[in-house]
Amino acid sequence: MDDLYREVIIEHYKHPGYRGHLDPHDVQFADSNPLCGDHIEITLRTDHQGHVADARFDGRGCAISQASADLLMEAIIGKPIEEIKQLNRQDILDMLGIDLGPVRLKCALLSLKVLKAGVYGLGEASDSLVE
Amino acid sequence: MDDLYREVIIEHYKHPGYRGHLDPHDVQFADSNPLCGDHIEITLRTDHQGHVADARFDGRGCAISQASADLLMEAIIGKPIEEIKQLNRQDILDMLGIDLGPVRLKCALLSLKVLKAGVYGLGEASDSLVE
Amino acid sequence: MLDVNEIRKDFPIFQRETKPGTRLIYLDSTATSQKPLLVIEAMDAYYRRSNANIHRGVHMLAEEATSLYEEARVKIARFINAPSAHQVIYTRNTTESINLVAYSWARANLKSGDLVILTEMEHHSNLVPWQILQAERGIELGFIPVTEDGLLDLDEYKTLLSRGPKLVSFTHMSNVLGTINPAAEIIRLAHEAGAVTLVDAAQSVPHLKVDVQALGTDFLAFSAHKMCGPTGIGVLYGKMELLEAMPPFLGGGDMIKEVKLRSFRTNALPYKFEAGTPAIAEAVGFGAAVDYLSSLGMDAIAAHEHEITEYALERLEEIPGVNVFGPSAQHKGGVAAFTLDGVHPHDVAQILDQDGIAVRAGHHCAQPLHEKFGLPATSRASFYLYNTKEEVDLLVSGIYKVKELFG
Amino acid sequence: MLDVNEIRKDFPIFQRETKPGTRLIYLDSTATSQKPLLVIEAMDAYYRRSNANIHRGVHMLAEEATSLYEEARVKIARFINAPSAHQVIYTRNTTESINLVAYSWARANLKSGDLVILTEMEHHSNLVPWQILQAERGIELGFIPVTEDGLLDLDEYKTLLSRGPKLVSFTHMSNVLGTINPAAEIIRLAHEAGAVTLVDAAQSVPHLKVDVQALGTDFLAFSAHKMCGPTGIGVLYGKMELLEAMPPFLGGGDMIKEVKLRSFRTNALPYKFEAGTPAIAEAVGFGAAVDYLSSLGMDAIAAHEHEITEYALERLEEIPGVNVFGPSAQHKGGVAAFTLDGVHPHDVAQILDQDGIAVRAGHHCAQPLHEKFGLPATSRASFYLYNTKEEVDLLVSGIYKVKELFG
Ligand SMILES: Cc1ncc(COP(=O)(O)O)c(C=O)c1O
Ligand SMILES: Cc1ncc(COP(=O)(O)O)c(C=O)c1O
Repeated sequence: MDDLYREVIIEHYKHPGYRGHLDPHDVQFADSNPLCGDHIEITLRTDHQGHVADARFDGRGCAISQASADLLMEAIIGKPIEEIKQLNRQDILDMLGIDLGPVRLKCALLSLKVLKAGVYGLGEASDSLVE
Repeated sequence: MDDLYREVIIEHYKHPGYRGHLDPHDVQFADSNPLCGDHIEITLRTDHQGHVADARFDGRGCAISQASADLLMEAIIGKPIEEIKQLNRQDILDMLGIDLGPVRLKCALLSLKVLKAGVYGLGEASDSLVE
Repeated sequence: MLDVNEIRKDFPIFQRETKPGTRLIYLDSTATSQKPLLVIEAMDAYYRRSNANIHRGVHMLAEEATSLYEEARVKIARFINAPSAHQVIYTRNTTESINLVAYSWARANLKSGDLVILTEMEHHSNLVPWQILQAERGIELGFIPVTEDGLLDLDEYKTLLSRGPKLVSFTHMSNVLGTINPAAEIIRLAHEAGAVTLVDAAQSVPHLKVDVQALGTDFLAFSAHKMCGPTGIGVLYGKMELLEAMPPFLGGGDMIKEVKLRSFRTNALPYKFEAGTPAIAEAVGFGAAVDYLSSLGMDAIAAHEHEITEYALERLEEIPGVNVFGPSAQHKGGVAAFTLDGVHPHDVAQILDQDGIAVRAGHHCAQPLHEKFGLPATSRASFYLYNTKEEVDLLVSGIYKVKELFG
Repeated sequence: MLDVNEIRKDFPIFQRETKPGTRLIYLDSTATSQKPLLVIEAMDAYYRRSNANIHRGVHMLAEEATSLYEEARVKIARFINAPSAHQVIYTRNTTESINLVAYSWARANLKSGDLVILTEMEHHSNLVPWQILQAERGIELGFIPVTEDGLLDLDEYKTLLSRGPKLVSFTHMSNVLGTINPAAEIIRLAHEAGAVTLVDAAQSVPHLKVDVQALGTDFLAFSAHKMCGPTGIGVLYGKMELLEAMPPFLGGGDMIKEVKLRSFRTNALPYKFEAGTPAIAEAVGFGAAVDYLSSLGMDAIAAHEHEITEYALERLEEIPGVNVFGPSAQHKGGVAAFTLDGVHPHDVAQILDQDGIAVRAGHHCAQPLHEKFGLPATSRASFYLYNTKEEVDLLVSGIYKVKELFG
């Protein structure tokens, strides 16, 4: 029907492949966007080579935030942690295949912010992680 | 040359007839307009019928403030005090024969404000006296 | 009745298409209203012909600018039936007006333990200034609860009043529930209890006939941008004796009568509270906005909005999965905040936007109220003098499209 | 060099006649500047096409408005070479910017007995906020004296610095004397003494290339309306670590990250200090003004003003009975405050006005400075990018007319 809600987004929102919580895990982090109540938790397991062995997200929020979390999990499994640290805003937009205004961008980037705060082992997730 | 500085104003400014200070006096009051530094003092003597027997102003300031003070003194001599209490902004504008914007109006009305505060025996001169 | 088709022609923005062939359906006036041409042109003409700094200026432009600035104040004073234009203080917006009371009146009058009564439906602008004071001074905050159907619980209010509050500060109309609170009664009860009152009229002055003398309130705050006027200007109205007794807030040019190196004397009202070069062009625009609203009549505007709102509530409630918050149309201004089951309000708003329908999604600066209802966010459609039933129909079809997409 | 004849065409007000056959000679830009068409049109277009409330809005207009508002901030940050746009806080004007520092930074950092250094040539906006704090907190005020020729006495400044001040707050350029103070040196010395610095740049940012990083100042304040921009908006620039440590000032929407009934968390910079709906159209206009000035080049503007000022001082000083205040053209921006023996400054201004020549008369919000020179008031002609030598000539003939009338 329209550009922003491409089928892929609705699909990943309605039928996420990576929703869940890994226990045990090597990395865990959660944050929310108080403005719209989006909330994302991410758990990861790494292998002995420093690659992501498995990853899951959990949370609630809008289609953009949840679909981008699901797409992000899909993308990082098998990748080296060092590579994940390099991911940026454009990578997320490429996965979603859309352009977003400033407000929705926050929704789209929440999962990346949570992921990076987790792999860097930070105490707090900051917007500067995804700039 | 131009409307606002009618000859009468320049004349009364340059050659005031009622500049001075009466001693003894029955009424004395002074006030200034801090915005432009205009300052007016008025002294009056009344006769036993409650008329103004004599009046003088002293002070410094712009032509409008000084000329209107001089014109005002001229106008009140011989008048009953009760009549002076009725004088208002329009009376001053009529004496000056001009129309004034809000800033210069303050200059023109300073002497009336001082006069009324004096004859009412007030502690402070308020703008509401000349509204 | 309003001739809405004629009114729409007064607003240039309605000629806009959001994309080729899609016209703008603006349902976000509670956030900010659109501006009629005469308001835009009043400011334009000010800058093209009369622009100068005001007061103290002797030249022609300065006098013109001063007159325009002060005439607007007189218009606004009449619009709310203030006894005198000296009681109309220009601020940036409702928020600054409330902060002015919090910084000047409240810091001079409230001490640790003093009770300030607010409500659970307040906008952040009428919460945070008091929370700052709570942290700084130790004042106490009490909240009139909101009932399930979105009304203030006046019994609880009376209980709070028995604790001897110093201030009751409340919204005249909720920007989320749309609830029009019984302001006159709240004020009367507050005064009986010896409290001062502040009305957040950000949503009422634009939509209803508000008469400060009939209300009897001590303070009242509103913003131009929500009532067809420009951004950057608002008003604090106050009772003369309160305003006169209050210490100054911002210090600087214009608010003084006299300045020495180490001391100053304050100017008369309203200038005492207007430090520095004010929003002059904006005051001119505000005056034009008030003229515009007055020419149409606030009662006619309110009646039109009521009709649209009734219709909208009816149509929205027919949609399966839609829940509208707040009271029935009878107690409500032109606001419909709603949720759609299974779809996040942001997604609703964004999908509607693709058909040119502008609604807002989020907590609308009333987070505690949303929390009370267990929601992080709602979508909100709001109506003003230029909205039509046809636009409500388009909103409804838009929501059906959203349902289909997420079906 | 500027092509002033072309520039004048950018300003619609110069087509105005003050009365039939008399064109406007505007020599009052120090009070407020005139506005080029592109600034007026940027705001006009904003209201006609993009008007919406910003942030948190999902619909197209809200996103357009947000982008326009934030792009303007980036332009302004570049204009003063701020490291980041987050350090550019929108306020109403210079006055509010200074008050923001006084309410937030100073109340969190100054206690009784702490010394704040100002100068004798300050505008009331940089005096009264500190006098309020003096009365409230018992801070002490010290003043850098002004010498007979209108310069700051830097030896006395060093003596004051030895008393360990907490803040040095001073005007970059005097709006009466025109003196351009050696800001970088004043700041360097203040920092050596451990003080924080605030530059009142109301008169410098419009007229000179100002680089906050080269200056090294902690805070800097200016107003749009004096630099071809609209009324109702100004800026406070601050160093990141100071702004971040400061408590909020006004409370309300937008300045928060999260609000509960009894507590809130503040938002990131710059929003922490921008409570409520801001001056959105005005920000757009401010951005356009900065584009306009940048396109001409601040160095070219300063050079043009210098030339006019030199010429004006020369011509004015030839007139018997005229005394111009302040330093020689070398240390001076485009301001000529003067007296004419035997004629009150108000009369001078008013008679000039009758020939369409707009100058200001009064104490120009610098009463202590006037008192120091033993004057209640001066007349002031000031020059900006659109003024010409021919206008100076008309001013001079106007003053001769005044002399004749009062002769
Ligand atoms: C040196 C100086 N500081 C501060 C101000 C105050 O500016 P505003 O009135 O825009 O707040 C002015 C303007 O007159 C000024 O010239
Ligand atoms: C009820 C209410 N109060 C206060 C405000 C704040 O108004 P402003 O942002 O103009 O200060 C609003 C606007 O959103 C509102 O709806």
